[in-house]
Amino acid sequence: QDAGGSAPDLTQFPRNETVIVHNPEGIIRNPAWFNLWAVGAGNGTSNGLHNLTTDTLWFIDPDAGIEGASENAVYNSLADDVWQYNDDFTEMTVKLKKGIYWSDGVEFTADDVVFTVEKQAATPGTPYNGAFSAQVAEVTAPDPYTVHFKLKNPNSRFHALFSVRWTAAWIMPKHVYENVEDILSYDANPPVSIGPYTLHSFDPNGTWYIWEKREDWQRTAMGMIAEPKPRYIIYRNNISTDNRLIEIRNGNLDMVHDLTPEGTFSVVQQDPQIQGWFPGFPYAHPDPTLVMAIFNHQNPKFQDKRVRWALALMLDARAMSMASYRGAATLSAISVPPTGTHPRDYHAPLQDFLINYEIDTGTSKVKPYDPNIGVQIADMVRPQFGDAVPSDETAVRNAFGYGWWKQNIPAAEELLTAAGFTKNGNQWMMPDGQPFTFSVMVPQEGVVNRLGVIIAQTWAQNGIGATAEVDADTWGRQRVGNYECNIAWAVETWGGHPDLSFFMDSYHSAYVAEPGQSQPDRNWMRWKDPRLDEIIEKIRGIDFNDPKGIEYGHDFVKLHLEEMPNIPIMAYNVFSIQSNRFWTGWPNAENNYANPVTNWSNGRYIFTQISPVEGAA
Amino acid sequence: MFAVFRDLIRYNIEFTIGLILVGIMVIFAGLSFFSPIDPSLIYMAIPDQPPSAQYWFGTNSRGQDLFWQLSAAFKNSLTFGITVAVLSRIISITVGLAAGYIGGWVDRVLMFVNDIFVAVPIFPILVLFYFVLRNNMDSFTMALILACFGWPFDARLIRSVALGLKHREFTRHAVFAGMSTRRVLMEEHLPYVMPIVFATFMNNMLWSIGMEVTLAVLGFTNINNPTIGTVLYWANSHSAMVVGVWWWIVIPVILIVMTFIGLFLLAMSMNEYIDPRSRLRRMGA
Amino acid sequence: MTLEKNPEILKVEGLKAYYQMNYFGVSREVRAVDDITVTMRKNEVYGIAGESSSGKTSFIKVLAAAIRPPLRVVEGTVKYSFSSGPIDVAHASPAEIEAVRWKHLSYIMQGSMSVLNPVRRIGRTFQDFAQRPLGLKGAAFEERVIKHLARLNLPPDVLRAYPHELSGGMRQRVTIGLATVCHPEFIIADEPTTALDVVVQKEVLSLIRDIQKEMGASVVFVTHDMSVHANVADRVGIIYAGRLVEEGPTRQMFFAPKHPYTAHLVASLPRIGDTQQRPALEGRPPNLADPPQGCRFHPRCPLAVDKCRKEVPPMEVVGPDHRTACWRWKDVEPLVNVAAPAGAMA
Amino acid sequence: MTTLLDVRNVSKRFTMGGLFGRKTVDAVVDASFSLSAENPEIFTIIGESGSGKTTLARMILGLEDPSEGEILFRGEKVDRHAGRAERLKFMSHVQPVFQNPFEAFNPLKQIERYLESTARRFLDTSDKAVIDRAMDEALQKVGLSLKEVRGRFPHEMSGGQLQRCAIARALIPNPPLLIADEPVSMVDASLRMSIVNLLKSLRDDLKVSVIYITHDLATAYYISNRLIIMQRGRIVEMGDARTVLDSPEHAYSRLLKASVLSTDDAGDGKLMTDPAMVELAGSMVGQDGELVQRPDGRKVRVYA
Amino acid sequence: MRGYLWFAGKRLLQLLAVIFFGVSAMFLVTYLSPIDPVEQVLGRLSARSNLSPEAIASTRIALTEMFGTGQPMLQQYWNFWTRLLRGDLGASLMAFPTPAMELVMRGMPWTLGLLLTSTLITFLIGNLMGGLAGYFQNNRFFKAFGIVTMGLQPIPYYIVAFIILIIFGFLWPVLPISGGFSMDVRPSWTLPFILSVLQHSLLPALSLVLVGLGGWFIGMRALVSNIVTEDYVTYAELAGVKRETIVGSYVMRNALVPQITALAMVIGGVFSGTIITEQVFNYPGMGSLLVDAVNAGDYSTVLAVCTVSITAVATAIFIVDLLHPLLDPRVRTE
Ligand SMILES: Nc1ncnc2c1ncn2[C@@H]1O[C@H](COP(=O)(O)OP(=O)(O)OP(=O)(O)O)[C@@H](O)[C@H]1O
Ligand SMILES: Nc1ncnc2c1ncn2[C@@H]1O[C@H](COP(=O)(O)OP(=O)(O)OP(=O)(O)O)[C@@H](O)[C@H]1O
Ligand SMILES: [Mg+2]
Ligand SMILES: [Mg+2]
Repeated sequence: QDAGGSAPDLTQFPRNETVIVHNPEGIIRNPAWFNLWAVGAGNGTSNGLHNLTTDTLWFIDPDAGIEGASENAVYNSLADDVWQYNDDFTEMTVKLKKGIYWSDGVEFTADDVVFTVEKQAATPGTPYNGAFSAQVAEVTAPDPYTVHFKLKNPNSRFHALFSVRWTAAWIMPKHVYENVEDILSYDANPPVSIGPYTLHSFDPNGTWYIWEKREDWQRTAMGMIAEPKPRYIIYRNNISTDNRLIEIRNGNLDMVHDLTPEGTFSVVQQDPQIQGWFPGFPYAHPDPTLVMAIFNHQNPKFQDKRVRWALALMLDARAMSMASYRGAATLSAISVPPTGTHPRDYHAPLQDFLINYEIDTGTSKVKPYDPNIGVQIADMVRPQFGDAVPSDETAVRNAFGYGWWKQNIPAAEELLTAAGFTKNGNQWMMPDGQPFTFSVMVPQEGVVNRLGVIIAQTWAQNGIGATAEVDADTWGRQRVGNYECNIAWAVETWGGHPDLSFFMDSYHSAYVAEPGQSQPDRNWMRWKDPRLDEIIEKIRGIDFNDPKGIEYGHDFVKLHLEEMPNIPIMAYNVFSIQSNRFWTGWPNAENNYANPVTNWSNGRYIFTQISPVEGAA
Repeated sequence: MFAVFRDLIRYNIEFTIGLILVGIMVIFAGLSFFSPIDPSLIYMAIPDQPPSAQYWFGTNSRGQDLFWQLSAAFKNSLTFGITVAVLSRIISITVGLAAGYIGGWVDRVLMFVNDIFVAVPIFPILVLFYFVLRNNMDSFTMALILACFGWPFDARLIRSVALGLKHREFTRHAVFAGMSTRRVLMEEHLPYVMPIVFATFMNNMLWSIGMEVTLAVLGFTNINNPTIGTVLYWANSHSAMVVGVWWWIVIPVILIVMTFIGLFLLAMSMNEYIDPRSRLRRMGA
Repeated sequence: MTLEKNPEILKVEGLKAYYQMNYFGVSREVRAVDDITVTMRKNEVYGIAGESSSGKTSFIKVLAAAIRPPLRVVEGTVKYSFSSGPIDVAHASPAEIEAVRWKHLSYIMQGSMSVLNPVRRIGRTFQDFAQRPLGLKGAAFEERVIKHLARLNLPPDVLRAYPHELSGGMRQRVTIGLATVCHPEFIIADEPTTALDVVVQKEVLSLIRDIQKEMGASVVFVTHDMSVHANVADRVGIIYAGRLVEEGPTRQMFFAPKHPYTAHLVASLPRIGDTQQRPALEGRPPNLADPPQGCRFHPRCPLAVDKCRKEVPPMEVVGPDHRTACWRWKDVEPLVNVAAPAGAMA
Repeated sequence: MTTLLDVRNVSKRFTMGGLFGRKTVDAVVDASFSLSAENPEIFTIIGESGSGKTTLARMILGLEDPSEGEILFRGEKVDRHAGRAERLKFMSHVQPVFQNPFEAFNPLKQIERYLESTARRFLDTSDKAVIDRAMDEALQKVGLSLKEVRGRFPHEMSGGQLQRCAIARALIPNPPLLIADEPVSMVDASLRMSIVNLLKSLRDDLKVSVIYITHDLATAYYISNRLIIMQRGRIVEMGDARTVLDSPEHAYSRLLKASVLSTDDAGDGKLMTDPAMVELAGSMVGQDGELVQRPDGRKVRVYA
Repeated sequence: MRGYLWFAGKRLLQLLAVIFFGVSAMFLVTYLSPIDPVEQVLGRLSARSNLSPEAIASTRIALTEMFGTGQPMLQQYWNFWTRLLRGDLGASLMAFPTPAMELVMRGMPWTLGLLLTSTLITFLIGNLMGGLAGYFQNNRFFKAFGIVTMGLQPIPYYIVAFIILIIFGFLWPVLPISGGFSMDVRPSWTLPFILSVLQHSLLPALSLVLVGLGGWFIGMRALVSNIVTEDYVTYAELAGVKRETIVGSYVMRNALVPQITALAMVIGGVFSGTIITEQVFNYPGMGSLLVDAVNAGDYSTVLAVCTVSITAVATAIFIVDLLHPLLDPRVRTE
């Protein structure tokens, strides 16, 4: 069909020069604000601003990274090399690239980095104020292309602050901000860019932004990797799901961040030019976040690990996969997401361990793991999707996961009985004689919501008084521990790199808050274990790239299995799709050079790899 | 009474159709009491089955038999809508008639309160209640809140009619016939506003059900409680229309349209019954 | 009087108009107009009198083609012969009736207090009613209306007033103005002066009379007030229980009635100075849903004989223009207190 | 002698109008009269259309507050805002017949409700048979019957029928004071006489005082004891009915009498009034003047 | 005139009181809301970057200080009114430190433009058809129209909007389906911009009109069915007054007063009414602002929207009350 007449009417922006990207942020409330260094200014970030105009020292891709330009998914961006620590991790030195210029022609130097750190350390309300003021003792620029950090305490992961997974500490243009009195009320319109694009125009209502390639794009870190192809990049946000579907088919979008599973299945079937991450089912891209059932360990109901295991064994992986993703889930039985390079580092090596893993229910010993769940799910969806469903075993594993616990109600009941629970009719009673009931908090929408509903239902069908409770503010509630069981994720990783400190460091018992108090990110279950602290401290003592990191990671996985503090279920799969109508060369499972999710800043490398379709526009 | 009913059916095809439509819907919603399956359970049937002999209304993508799902949803939503409409009708009729008839400071105070309720935006309040009550925010609580906000529009409308009635001679006549204020309002003035009451009853039901749908679509209700709103919420979050599971949306829409056309026809014919003069008008066809 | 020579403008034949209700469990038939035959002539004022609820308004509604359910014309014809052509309004199509309304046939409804749109200025109402039939616009129209209002003793200001700002008498005059401004050939008026005080009543009546004379129109008007008929009508028809019982030239009706009911009506009219009770009719008006057999007046008639109870008396011509429906019309005497001036019986 | 009703220097002014131009209407100006409790009488009010008769009646009924002056019924102020019990007591003593019968009944409701409610409330009974009997009796007095009225809606009745229903209703509580606002305007002469006679017998037999508002000078002459004549809000003449009507003194009163149509010259079409009289009466509108007592007991408004 | 001013003055006092109580009620509501704006900001911040627990804790302190959300309620209430009286509604908490009013004013023209026009169109068509249907009760066309609108009205708005989106955005893509104007025009008072705005508002407006008709229709029909039996209507009919005049100036004109009051209330209430429209058509406006603000715990913005909305509704009613004597000449301003 013809796109004539439907928005955007892009006479000025020929499609062979323009890429249109969907930004999942809602309406941008402060559209004319481009200062990224004021927290909560309500501005857009993944509207192209942080994707195209910012930069920092390193990028770590959630997927493999572009071959040749990255190593172990790590890109040196403004930095010329990887981080250099001293032996006790109290100092870090960085070499910077030369020949990089801000879009207003000023050269980027070590002074900008020093300014970034010092200014934010001194200004409460900037995003890295807490991080810098707590950690950095001194930052200096021995020469214009070297930065030297002295830290207050040893920290082997300090470079993470300057390593982009989604965002990181973006470097400020010193020559702009040093003249601003109060940087928190400075809107930076138009922004000075250190990326290959500058602002062309934007919607005063905050729903689209147009960026134009810099003349001197070569003088940017990204330009030094390869030329970004599109002359214009348009970011559009706040487009409802149905709207997105129509717009991508009408040719008014090239990249969609996310869709419903059903929407994706239908659009890829109807439009051969549209692709997902996997060439066939399940199409979705697995995010380096792991969706799980999180128990509140400060609630007496969940303090016995046998109860937690019992709850895990009651679940039916196939039902969860079907209900949440219609089968398009990538399962994980262990506390590491089955994404990026993790299957290589964790899932595959631990497969045998899992197959032989045995638990003692108190009555019997069972081997709960089922390595064939993926195949079963593939078989379940094959009637509907036919050839689109892979049949090759490796492909099935990559797409559907390495396996999960087999639903085992008798074992679960034995565990509960061992924990002192009794069954009264079809209702389990706690040792204190009260019925075992709790609410399962689920977010308002999306697959996680669907997942939570089926989980609660499965438990309820097995005599647990679990009810799904939908809440708009799950984030706030999990932070203050105001929930019993929560379907969310407490694990996030770099994705492309095996290091687990991204989430694990915050699991240290020193950070566990008192009930009712605010818990810092990720250890939402408030799990405390001296053995865990020990692993965390060991990881802190080694370098990011130290091979021992994987070993300690395995230790963590095993400890987690023993305790089952939360039930890992599946990767947070995102239905990112791209259209090959005007542009091709998008990343996918076979050519997994980048994460296709549009709001993560790493996605910027995609623009160097795509090319316009001949004669399409 | 029976004769009235018989004549309504005999002479008023609208009444008959309306009665049949509403009757069907009442029976349909009532069936949910005999539902063989718990409508909140998912994956109890094969998903995405189009309507068939086995599944009259098909199944949805959550593996629910839509017949029973919708039966429960209509029971809940209609009960909800009727609760809101009845409660807010009671308030708006009382306030409207009293303010119009009694006048003076009673009128001023009532209209002052009325204005506040009209002016205060309901959406943030509903969301707040939702945030505070969370699981305890059942549909009855929500109905109470909506009822509190559903009356002022209509109260004003009714008041403006009542103001005119106040000065009519028959009102004074009724007073001298010893009728109490309550009787004057309920028996003399109420019939006059009945057409408005019927009209606003439906509008109010639609408004409250629509409000429920909006809140559900935005996720500010308990989406596991089957209602028209949550049915649509789920259909939408499964892209039902796009994917071709049209029956998930089309059937509830047909049912709700049937319900309200039925109510509309009933209201129309009831107006005729209440106002003997308009009966005559239609006889002049 | 040479009324016979005037051509007929309205011929009502065997008119039966009933209220028929059968709805919501109630069924009822009220024979409000039961077999009336009458003719009216050009340039004539015809007064219709009768007891309350005898069917005057109902009859007039049929004449005015204001037949709405539950009123139905069951039988008979109501033929007008207007300058534009003949029309039977009891059976004509709405469009045909529309064509003669106001231009040829106008109607002053009972209860003229509420016939004016409360939110419309009188001037606009005039435009609504008269602009089309008159075919005038703008200033010419306004001039015509103002002139007409002046005839009715109404100042031009009235055009800018709302109905509620006018007194009852003024409103009544406005209604008359509305009905006459187009110079219709036939004017129907239902109790046009009932709500007015005697001073205004007289004024209004003389207006109607004057306008009628001036335009050469025919007027039918209803009132139960015999003294009004006495002074305005050329002929008077008496309706009793849905039937025309007597009609004749006004003078004859008053001084030589040929129906006991007419005699009664005339005699019971109170006058200033009365201190004694006048002879009032015994009994109550008949219920039209269930009228008496034979002559409907017989239960109350002093002259009633057996025949009256069984047979319906036919209309008999008893003099020039004078007809009556009474078996015993020859025995009817004017009742007491009616002083007939000399020569009236001639 | 105790007074039943005492109207003291009562005036009523209405304000009306839109956004800007507002008008005031003096509906009643400084009206005073009283009725005695011992000698029930028929007190007639005659006057122009719009001269304030209905307004005066309304104020007596406590439906409208006087702008000035006060009205006492049996020594107590008639107060629109009095408590319900007091108002009910008042209503059981004073009953109205409203002027426009088409307006006096709710068109959506059956007529008998009004009668029934009156009977129930003021006869203080809920016995169906008693109520029905009371209703039927009252209707019979005005030439109707319960059978005819039962189940009927106002639009199914003729004007006269409605008017009679209204009178019947007012009679049910046997009130000592009846305020009848043009109660017979829509009935024919014969029926009118019987209703007027009914009023008369109420006075004579049941000691009911009646305020009788009418345009009909003949019945006024026939039954009333005293009358007042009003012109544009003001009482212009007041006194014994026959004295006044036999020889009216005020110009308007004379015009009124002269305007009464007679049947004496039926068919002659004489409708002229002496223009000079009209002029003279008209010239007095709006003038203040003063009510002056005449030797024959009447009061007449004279102008300076 | 003096009486009228007196009435207007009293009414004005009532207006002010309504605004005061309404806004205070909303203040209480927002105060009671358990959502903490600081946590919302922190949530967004920590989701995107890898911040240590210490860093998050110190940011929390800084934000609480900046937002002033830690103060006792009466203090906040006092601050709120003193600021409001100076015309300042405070800084938005989700777009700190941008004034909340700026966010409101950005959405307002769109919301007002879309809703005022569609409400007026709906009002006109709905009342016209309702009036006609009430007058010509046996007319087939109006009966059918009534059933169609009554059939449309109960369809949840979301579905109607969605179907319009599919029809005009996909099956027959003739109209833009998202945004307030197209990307290659700049906001200005130029023809291309205005045309673009009109073009973009067509679908949202159409959806609003379609679902809004029924309410007015049925309301007007009910009012009219009372009026057609009045004598003045009958009389005008008997006089052969043109049907249009009877329907318009006799029947509907008399039914208009309550409908205009309702219109005032609806027009005043448009501010919160378009959440779904804005979502489906990606249209700028205040509805989604309110949802976002509530979700983000941005109480300044919630209060700013509420204050504007309350003031608008109360003022609209006030104006209609003042105009009442004009609309209905019989009204007396006692
Ligand atoms: N709409 C109606 N439905 C049923 N009966 C009616 C209706 N209108 C009038 N009637 C009855 O028809 C009879 C004649 O009524 P009509 O109004 O013609 O009397 P009328 O002679 O004009 O009396 P009046 O002088 O009191 O106005 C009465 O018995 C009345 O009750
Ligand atoms: N509620 C009111 N508001 C404003 N003016 C009124 C009101 N009621 C009466 N008036 C005016 O007061 C004056 C007296 O009216 P009232 O009804 O008392 O006259 P009336 O003597 O009963 O006349 P009629 O013989 O026509 O019944 C009239 O000019 C009338 O317009
Ligand atoms: Mg009549
Ligand atoms: Mg009067």
